[in-house]
Amino acid sequence: MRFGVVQFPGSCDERDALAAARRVGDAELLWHGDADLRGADAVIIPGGFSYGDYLRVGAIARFSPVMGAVDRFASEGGLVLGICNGFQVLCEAGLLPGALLPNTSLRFTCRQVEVEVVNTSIPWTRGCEVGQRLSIPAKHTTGRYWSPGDLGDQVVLRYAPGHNFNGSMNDIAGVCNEAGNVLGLMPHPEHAVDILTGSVDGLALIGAPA
Amino acid sequence: MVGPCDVRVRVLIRPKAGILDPQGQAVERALPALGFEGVANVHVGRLVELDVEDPTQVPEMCERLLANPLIEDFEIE
Amino acid sequence: MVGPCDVRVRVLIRPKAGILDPQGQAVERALPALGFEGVANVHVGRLVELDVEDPTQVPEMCERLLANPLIEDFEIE
Amino acid sequence: MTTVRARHRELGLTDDEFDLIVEKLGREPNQVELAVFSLMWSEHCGYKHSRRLLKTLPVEGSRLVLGPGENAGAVSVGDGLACAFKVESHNHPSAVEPFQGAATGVGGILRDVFAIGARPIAILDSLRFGEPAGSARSRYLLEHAVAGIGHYGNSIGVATVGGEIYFEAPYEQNCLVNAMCVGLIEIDKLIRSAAAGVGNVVVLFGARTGRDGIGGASVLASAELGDEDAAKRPTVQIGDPFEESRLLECSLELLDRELLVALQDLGAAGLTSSASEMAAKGGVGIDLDVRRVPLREADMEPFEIMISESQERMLCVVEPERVDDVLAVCGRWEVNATAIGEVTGSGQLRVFDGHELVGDLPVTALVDECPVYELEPLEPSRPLYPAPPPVLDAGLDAGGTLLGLLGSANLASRRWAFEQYDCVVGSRTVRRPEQADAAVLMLDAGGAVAVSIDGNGRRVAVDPYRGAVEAVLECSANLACVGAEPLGLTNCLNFGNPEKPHIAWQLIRAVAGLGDACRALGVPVVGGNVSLYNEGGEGPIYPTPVVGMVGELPDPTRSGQLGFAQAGDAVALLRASWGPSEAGSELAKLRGEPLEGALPSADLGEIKALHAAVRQGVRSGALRSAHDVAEGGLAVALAECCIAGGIGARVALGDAPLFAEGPGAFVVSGPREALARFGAAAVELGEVGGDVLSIDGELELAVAELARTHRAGLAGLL
Ligand SMILES: Nc1ncnc2c1ncn2[C@@H]1O[C@H](COP(=O)(O)OP(=O)(O)O)[C@@H](O)[C@H]1O
Ligand SMILES: [Mg+2]
Repeated sequence: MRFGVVQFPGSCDERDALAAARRVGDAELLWHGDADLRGADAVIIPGGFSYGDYLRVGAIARFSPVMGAVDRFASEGGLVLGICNGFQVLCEAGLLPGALLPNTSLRFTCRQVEVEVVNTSIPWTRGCEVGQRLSIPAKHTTGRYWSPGDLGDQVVLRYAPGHNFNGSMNDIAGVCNEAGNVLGLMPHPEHAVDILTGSVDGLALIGAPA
Repeated sequence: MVGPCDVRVRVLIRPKAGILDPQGQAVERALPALGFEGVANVHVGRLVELDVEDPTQVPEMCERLLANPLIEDFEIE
Repeated sequence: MVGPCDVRVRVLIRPKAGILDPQGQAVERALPALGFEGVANVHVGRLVELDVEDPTQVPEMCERLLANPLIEDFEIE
Repeated sequence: MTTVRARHRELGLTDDEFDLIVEKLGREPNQVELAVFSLMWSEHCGYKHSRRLLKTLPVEGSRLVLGPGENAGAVSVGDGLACAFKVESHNHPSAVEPFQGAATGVGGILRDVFAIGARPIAILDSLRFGEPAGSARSRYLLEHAVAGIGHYGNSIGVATVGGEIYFEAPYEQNCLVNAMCVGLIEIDKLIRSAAAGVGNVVVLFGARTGRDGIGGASVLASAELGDEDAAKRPTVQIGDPFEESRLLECSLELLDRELLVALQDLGAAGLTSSASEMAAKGGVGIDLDVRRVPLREADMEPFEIMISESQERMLCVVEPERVDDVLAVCGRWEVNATAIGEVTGSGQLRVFDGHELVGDLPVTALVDECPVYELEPLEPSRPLYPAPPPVLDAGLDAGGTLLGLLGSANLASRRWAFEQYDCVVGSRTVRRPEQADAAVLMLDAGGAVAVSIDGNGRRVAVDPYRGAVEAVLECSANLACVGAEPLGLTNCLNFGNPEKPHIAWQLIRAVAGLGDACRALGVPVVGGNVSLYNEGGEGPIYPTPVVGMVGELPDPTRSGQLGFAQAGDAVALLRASWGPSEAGSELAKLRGEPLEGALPSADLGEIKALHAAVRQGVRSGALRSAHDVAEGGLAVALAECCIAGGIGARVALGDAPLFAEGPGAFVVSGPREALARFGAAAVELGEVGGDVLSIDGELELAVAELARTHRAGLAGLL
């Protein structure tokens, strides 16, 4: 299994995502300026503050050359995982439904949260049980998920009761596209791959396709 | 950088009605504490101002970049 | 909540001239790469709209809450 | 002539200093030269009142890699790796505009660390404000400074893993915002800031130059803040973490490809201090053409370009044949880079505006010949500071007093603040805030570093010498609690106006305490920063030496934690030369007692041995929890162990006082037989278990209530 981890100017968690992916397969960084996924089997759009979060989160990064390639890759069924800022970029790019709005607190919040897996039928969650709880850190200012209309089983992850600190609609923490090959979530599974740093639950997601 | 025929364009971007606007609410809550009464319907949005050679580009620029039509309305002046 | 005699006020808040505007700068640098040519002097600010009973209070509201006079200018419409 | 003299006073130079400049130049300085001198000879850059004192601090250590004099210090952490770190203040800018002041403070200390080639892995912040209750200004400063630190650190992807906040009335007008950065670098990749190689090219890269912070170094950092603050406001510097994140990656790639001869950040006094310090360290000259500097605003005058404090800029020296490669790397990171000058053999800093020479300054005069002043200390005969207002009824019983302390501004949980910081990015954070007394960051090759920052100004105000000693001991104790051994120390000396005899006395006594404590522990001072003239209308701040310490532990899986871990474990007090008193304690403060009495004296040798014993106990696993007894005394320490562990304890303290404070004691827990091995140093207090903290049967409080009070304290004040 070969992961490509996209690096935008202002990405923060790309090295962490790279290291996490290397626990379950090969991985390399993909430069935002190259419209080339270098043969990756799965692409991770990492967290951070691409283009400083300026103008609107994910708004500028989504136009970078690499995203054109990601778009084609996804439309051909390629596996894509967007984490935090990566989730925001995928929503801006129209690869995922909905949008992410400022936390109701209007504050950046970094907290270990519990999320519940509600859809295990997609490649990224096939290693999980329905209702399984994962302990994963979340850290963002703009994580309040909103989407018009009902998403049905495109909702993949929900914050466990009491863990939805950003005000997301229906406690939604992660959603997929209709085909199920593209997943976006606000919590950071790449920061839950080592018991020394708090949890290994993130491997259940990142390791699933491998 | 600024060409002779450039036009200054102002784009106002607002949160769509019906979507929670915590920034507006925060301002609305803070004002009375400062002694400002009788304020309502506060909304906070973005202001983008730019010089463009070709103003006909601007609507598309708004649709694709400056605003997110799913959650925001925009107005060009 | 909205009294009969309320006025809708629009406040435009901009980074002060001469003070760094990282957002405007980043957007301006990014635009050509995104296929938007011929754009210059991009500045990103905030838009605050509110209903007020007494519009004469608005300048003080801006000074004290809506804008940060150290680094921002505001314009009331 | 008279106009020039008027001008030099505006710029903060005395008449004598001006005459000295005329003497060094052999003529009157022109405007550019006067501006440059006024900054290089300011307190902030010239260390006019602290240089002699700093020389007394110990800088030797078996692990020392880089001592004071470079942008950051460094100690060896094995495998050819060094840990670089430094703490720096941004007090006055934060008092003027807390969000940007704190944000740019973080940006500045990050640049100091990557200026020597290290990749930043952690940030810590040390903050001081007036009492939040009843002061809207203090709450405003707190909220915006914390938001600013988070904004910058989070956006650039460096974990903010620790810090401290104290609230005391003397900081009301003059808050303190100190930021520490820790980085990692392979020792053979370290780069210095000494310019070298006549004919080499000087390249400025990063943000364009605007009028930010013009006069900042001499006005903001060397003058007391008064009512004329407003006049300083147009010069507020705005931080751009997005620019800095590209600048950081770009700088590290330039070093990785070995394209640079020397590297230096632009901090206080901008190009002026960077260029002259690079030249001075290399014993060379530098020619600069200000016309080539990319500007954000047209029509800037040469002197403005030279002293601008625009953020996110670096200066490097490059061999001519490598300039194109350097510009290419910068281009890839979308970082502006421009050749603006060259290294010369002249020993002069020469400033050109195109072809016109607009300034010609001897580098040694600028950097090494700044006048240094003798302090004239006078010990005050009575307390310099008014007693704090009483807020806690002295008649309260032990339980009520404990809750009062736990919920007080200084002791309440800092969760409200640290949750606004990303503490996990980098995948190294083994101990986060509130899990242990020090943050622990693991290293790729195994092993880990631990970091802590501390400094209690009120105790230093009571006794500058012992208060400063305690700050060092507190950091060392925090490291011991996670199993780490101290390797090096950085410090920031935040004091009032040193020209006042009582302040001079505080400064001298505190630095003496710092030095003695470091010598006793065998920990070198690898760098730091000095911030003087911290005074507002109501007088000076508490004397506040902030100490940051870095240590190492061999096995991160054995990192200590502060919370009680297991029902049935024995609870013990480990102490050496512990003679706590209520002088300068949190209890005394809450009861409104004057800042009088003596802090307990400490036998540094015994305490060093105690720290080693705790460290060994944690490393061996004998101690399942360890927490030092500090603010609030033994009762508060026990409560914190219960809250962090989510479990109660039943203890009897015997003659140990509940709330008195002093160095040299730890609350630890573990298997009874394991604790026995600590011999006479250990006094068994009781046992972990249940959901109540019970002390001598006289104090019985549910852990849930302790936790609620502790958690609500700070959030409740905001
Ligand atoms: N309190 C102190 N203790 C030890 N070293 C200090 C202290 N204050 C300043 N220094 C050292 O003096 C040198 C100059 O400090 P500074 O001007 O703050 O450097 P920079 O401009 O790079 O921030 C640095 O090497 C710094 O470590
Ligand atoms: Mg420096």
